[in-house]
Amino acid sequence: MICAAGIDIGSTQTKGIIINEKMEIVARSLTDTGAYVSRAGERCMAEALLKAGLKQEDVAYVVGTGYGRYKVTCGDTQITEISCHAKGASYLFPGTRTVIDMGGQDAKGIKIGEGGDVKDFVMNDKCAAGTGRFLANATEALGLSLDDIGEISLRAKNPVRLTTVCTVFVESDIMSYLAQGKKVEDILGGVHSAIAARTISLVRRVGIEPEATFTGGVSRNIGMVRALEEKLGMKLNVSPDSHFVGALGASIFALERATTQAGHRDEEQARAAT
Amino acid sequence: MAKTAESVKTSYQGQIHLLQKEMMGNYFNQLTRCAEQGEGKAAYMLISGNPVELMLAFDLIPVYPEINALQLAVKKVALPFILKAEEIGYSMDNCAYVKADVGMFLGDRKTPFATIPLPSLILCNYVGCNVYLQWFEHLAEYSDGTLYNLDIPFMRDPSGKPSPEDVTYVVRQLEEIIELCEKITGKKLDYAKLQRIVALSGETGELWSKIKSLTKHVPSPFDAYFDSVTMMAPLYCLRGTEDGLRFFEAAYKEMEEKARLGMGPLPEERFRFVIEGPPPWPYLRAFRDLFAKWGAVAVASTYSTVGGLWEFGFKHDSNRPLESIASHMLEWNLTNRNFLQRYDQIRRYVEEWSADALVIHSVKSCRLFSAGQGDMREYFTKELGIPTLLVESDIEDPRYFSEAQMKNRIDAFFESLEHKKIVREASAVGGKT
Amino acid sequence: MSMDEMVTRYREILEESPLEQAAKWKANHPGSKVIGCYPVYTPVEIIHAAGMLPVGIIGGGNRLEIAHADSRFQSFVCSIVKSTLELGLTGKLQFLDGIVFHSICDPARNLGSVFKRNFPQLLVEYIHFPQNMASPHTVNYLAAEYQKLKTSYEQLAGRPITDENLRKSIHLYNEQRKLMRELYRIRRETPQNLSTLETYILTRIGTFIPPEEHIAGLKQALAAAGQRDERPKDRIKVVLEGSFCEQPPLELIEGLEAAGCYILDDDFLLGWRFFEQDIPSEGDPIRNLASAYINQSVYSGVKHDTRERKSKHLIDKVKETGASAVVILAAKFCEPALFDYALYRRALEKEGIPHLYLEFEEKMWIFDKAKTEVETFVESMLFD
Amino acid sequence: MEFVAGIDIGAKTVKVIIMDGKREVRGKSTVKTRPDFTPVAKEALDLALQQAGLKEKDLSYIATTGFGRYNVPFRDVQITEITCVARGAAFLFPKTHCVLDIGAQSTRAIRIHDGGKVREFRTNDKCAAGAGGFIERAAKYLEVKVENVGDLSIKSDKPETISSVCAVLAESEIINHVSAGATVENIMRGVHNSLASRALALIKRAGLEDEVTFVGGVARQKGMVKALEETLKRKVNVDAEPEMAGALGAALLALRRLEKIREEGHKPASRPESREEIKVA
Ligand SMILES: Nc1ncnc2c1ncn2[C@@H]1O[C@H](COP(=O)(O)OP(=O)(O)O)[C@@H](O)[C@H]1O
Ligand SMILES: Nc1ncnc2c1ncn2[C@@H]1O[C@H](COP(=O)(O)OP(=O)(O)O)[C@@H](O)[C@H]1O
Ligand code: SF4
Ligand code: SF4
Ligand code: SF4
Repeated sequence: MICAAGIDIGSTQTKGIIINEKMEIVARSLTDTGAYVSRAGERCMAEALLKAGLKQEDVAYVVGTGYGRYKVTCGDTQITEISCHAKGASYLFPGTRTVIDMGGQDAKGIKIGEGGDVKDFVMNDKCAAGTGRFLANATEALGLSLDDIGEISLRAKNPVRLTTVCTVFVESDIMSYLAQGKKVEDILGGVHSAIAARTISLVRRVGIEPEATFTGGVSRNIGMVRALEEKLGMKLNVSPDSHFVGALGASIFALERATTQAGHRDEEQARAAT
Repeated sequence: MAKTAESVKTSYQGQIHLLQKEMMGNYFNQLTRCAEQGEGKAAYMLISGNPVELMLAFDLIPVYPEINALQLAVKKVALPFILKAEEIGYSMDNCAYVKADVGMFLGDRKTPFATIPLPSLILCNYVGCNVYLQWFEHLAEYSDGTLYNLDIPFMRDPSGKPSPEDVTYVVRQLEEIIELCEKITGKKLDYAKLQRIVALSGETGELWSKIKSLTKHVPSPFDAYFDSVTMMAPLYCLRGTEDGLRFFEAAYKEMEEKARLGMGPLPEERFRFVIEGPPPWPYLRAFRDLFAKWGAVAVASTYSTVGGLWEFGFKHDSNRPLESIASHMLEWNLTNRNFLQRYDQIRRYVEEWSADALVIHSVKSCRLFSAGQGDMREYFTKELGIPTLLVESDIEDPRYFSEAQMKNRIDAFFESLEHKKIVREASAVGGKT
Repeated sequence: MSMDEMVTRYREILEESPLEQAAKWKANHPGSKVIGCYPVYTPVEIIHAAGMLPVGIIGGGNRLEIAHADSRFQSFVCSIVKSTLELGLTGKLQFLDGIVFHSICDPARNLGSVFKRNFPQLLVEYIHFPQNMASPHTVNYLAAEYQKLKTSYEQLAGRPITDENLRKSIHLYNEQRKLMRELYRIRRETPQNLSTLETYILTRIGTFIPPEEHIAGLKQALAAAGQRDERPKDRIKVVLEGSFCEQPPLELIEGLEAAGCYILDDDFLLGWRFFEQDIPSEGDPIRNLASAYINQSVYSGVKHDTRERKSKHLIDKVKETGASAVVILAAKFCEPALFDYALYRRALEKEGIPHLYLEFEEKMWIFDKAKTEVETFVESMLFD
Repeated sequence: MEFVAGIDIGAKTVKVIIMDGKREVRGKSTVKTRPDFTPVAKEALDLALQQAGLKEKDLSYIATTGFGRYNVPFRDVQITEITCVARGAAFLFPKTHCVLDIGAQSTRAIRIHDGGKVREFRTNDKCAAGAGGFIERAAKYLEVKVENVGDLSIKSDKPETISSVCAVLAESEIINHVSAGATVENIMRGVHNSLASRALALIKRAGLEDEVTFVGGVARQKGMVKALEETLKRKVNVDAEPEMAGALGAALLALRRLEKIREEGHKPASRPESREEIKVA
């Protein structure tokens, strides 16, 4: 059996996926990236192997992706996370034409073709305003946990308006609202709605087609899913594996490489035999 | 998919590179002599569509604050000057070209390449960029120098043609400048000399235009962005001189030879792109390598037309020196043309220079270039279906360059182009068999 | 109507949707046309003389959510450019027949082109305002520019613009500007009787109603202000400078005063009060308009007159009004305003005039930082 | 004896100073800020009163400052943190004419007159982020406690450069340094250097004066003080409890108001000259 792996070292979290020949996921792993980037990749790979009950040699090909893609020590090649998200999303939801990916420091809109090839893409500008980091800072300022904010935000009745979606200054906006006596759910409602608006405006640049898939860590946040859906007026595909889509795409690329390599090997062997 | 050939590095090191170094060295020495020994008088001017011919006719030494700023950035010494300007009240958000130059101007004006002389004339050729007006207004206030605002009506008409009143207005102002220069230098205008200078400019421009059409060859003999900047300095600083003409004769010969031999700046030309926007001077090398890695060559660039647009047929005419200077300023440079004319210029480049893609480098400092480039992207991707990448950094301020982000976008863009190429080639092969 | 009632009503209109007023006007006047005027200055007389309504398109205020325009203009471009485009992209400018832009800065210039591409049915005009004020040839050039505008509007309106009509319009706008000057005079002399917010609202309302109506309103307001007799409070007196194009939110203007300032002069809506003297109505009216721009208009960040320094104008203003400090209130990312600050600061320091530097955005919604800074500034001048 | 309180409701912590009519500090407290400002302020005030052995009714005047200055219903007056910090610093170091305050979210440079009246000031811009919160996040990345950051950074032998203007992007720079094998000491010092150079720019815009006093929680970090001294090319004054300067200034201004109210025109009593005299008894 050929296995292949994708390791997605993101700015915030590192994700790993191992798939088998039939493109079935046999293991997932997730760890914080932290400052020691290559270690995160190694940790992630080791955990995935453990879960799959495999050894490093069992994995025929590894593709590294994400910001730290060149730091994936066991990687055979590197592909940007844009191509990987496209591939992964298209695998999970073959009808996908638009991918909205929200990660720790990036938000992306990707327009894809039938086989998951990238037709066009956009990313937030240099500044990391309005991304997962923004949510994380807001969460911190309110003394809450990331797992809860989505739910809480859904309870907002009068969401506040934020002046800025600057990740750095969201804290002072939140402090101001707290000083004005605003409710936590209304503040969070405002935070989600501001980011949703910004993300949509970003993704609109590539065009939002009817079947859109939401990927990346922020897609685990139900408040954000709802905020996006509401503003877009359409349902989004979200899979329990949405956070792993980049890694999944990478593993699919890895499998493709592994098979062509194996093909080459067979050919060579066949040639050698004659 | 991603080539791991991380190490493809290029830089142009031909004969003209050396010639350029020598000539620019001479030019900067002239500035230093003027500043330190009082040899000659300096006239400050801006790059975009400038009337350098007129200054040369009076033997005034042209000084371009933009070139100062650019050199400071290239030599990686701009930041302290920028910070100095910010200390005295300039904003983070002001054009960093101005800040670097003002920071330098308010000190002893010594730079790693020259000592910059004080101006005898501050000639603000307001060709498009409004920051120009601010910049020279400030320099005039700091130096208490003679400031003349040479107002060039913007090409606001959809036809992109100046009206007769526009031309008259500019010519009248040029005449006023002649009077002013006569006062400053104590010399009368030598009309025949002006004609000779304008004739030299005409020939130089023509050669430049011929050089630029060489990049229509596959492979392109040089990179129309990264290598063009080597030729732009002589074009601006030495236009209208014998030296300048000599430079462009040499350049043309060399490039034509390379085109004939099928040589290009990279071992293999895999992608041809058009690039819009000024370069990130402090990180030019790093930026270039990001493209080189993919075998991507710029075949045309809008930046190389900021000072003048020669490739679409303009030539200085020595029979009508003032009118043709006016026409150059009004009509035949990028900055004085409206944004839609720029779309058109880029579209022509993509078509006539057979490019695969457009790259927009959006710089924070220069809103003249960048404000609205999102709309430009929209036009090229959605209306024309041309693959377009937009990346951001700055022309001068090193604090705005994030290599990791830049690399991510450029890699992803070429990954998708490569995919398209593979599919196209596969179907082409499939079609034949 | 009392002053308070008037201001409250206008404020509601301003906060809700000022442009709807103009759209309503058009609906009530079948066959009429409306021309949008982007800041800073438009020769509205030419539009008015064609029987059309000039309307100030001065951004979208802080209730407009930017959802489309930020894909066209980057994060480092000022708010008004984006909000104006947003208004267009969301169909809120459909009532306009034309719009006019000027060479005030690089983003505004590119915005003109972007409008042209995105709204092909709109007549987009562009005036290149001359920057060589010292040359005798400039008037000819600008008069020709205005003449072109006139021809274009004649076509749009489907009727000629006679000199007679032009003179009438000049006369009318002279009257309107005179009343606004009067309003400013009252506020300057007795700031306790007329707040800056009131002055602003009364001026701003004039950018989207016909001048005749505005004149009537102003007369009423002036009479009401004359009735007031409040006790002056212990506040510092300042001149506000820097908001000639993008306009700060009403809450910010209010907040500045609440923090303890009397604002004696400002440069809000500058283009609508562009002339300190009347424009002569006899002679060639187009030429008069052109010559007024060159010789009679107030200084601003987007005019570069080599004949006299801007910083001198500011210092003179402080001295003439009797203010004790200057608050520079510049629009974030507004290059002209940000550049001017460097010159102003130098001059103010030389003169020993204290100043506070603040940045705003029209889309601002939270004012804590600005308020803290103004409070500190006031504290530093009032407390021992 | 009369007593006043100064309460500073900051982004990170609430600080209280209780002072008597002789300008002696009688009690103080620090409590972490929570989203509900009023009860936190009350809690902190009670702690300080307890230390002073006083009851709330013993207080004649309460001045509040900081982010939540308007959120204390039992205050007599609210004053901005810039005005307060300036007074506090001038009280601690009477010859100072320049104050730098780096708190959790804001950096401020203040030029002052004798006695602490504000002359000119600058606060950090958007996009020039980089205050205490940034250091905390960097510390978290590097897996060190913020209390230890100062001692680590001062040991640096080869500081890394961190040049990005935005705190978010600066974090990516930190990651790059880590993966390039830089030590925690050198990176932390890089962070301090970058904050120091931003502070310098701010100070220069407000006007640099001879004697500089550094206040706010970040002044607790030795490495930051060193970085600042190197950038400014001079020694700077740092108090043992630099984050209290705002509350101290508020208390001083409270007393001043009280005196003004009680005896119009009376001059304030002479100030203690040195730091020793205001130590809690
Ligand atoms: N359980 C969760 N609930 C909500 N949000 C989450 C959760 N886990 C992660 N996130 C969000 O996802 C972001 C990280 O997303 P990811 O796609 O891994 O980014 P990157 O690839 O840049 O590291 C975090 O910043 C956080 O906001
Ligand atoms: N004991 C300490 N050691 C090191 N740094 C500290 C310490 N206490 C506070 N800080 C720093 O000071 C900052 C808080 O400063 P402070 O002046 O209290 O802010 P604020 O007034 O905004 O609440 C924190 O972000 C932290 O970086
Ligand atoms: S805005 Fe652009 S064209 Fe104008 S001075 Fe700056 S860099 Fe040059
Ligand atoms: S606010 Fe300033 S930058 Fe923006 S359009 Fe107006 S003048 Fe131009
Ligand atoms: S500080 Fe905020 S607005 Fe500035 S670049 Fe960073 S995230 Fe963007």
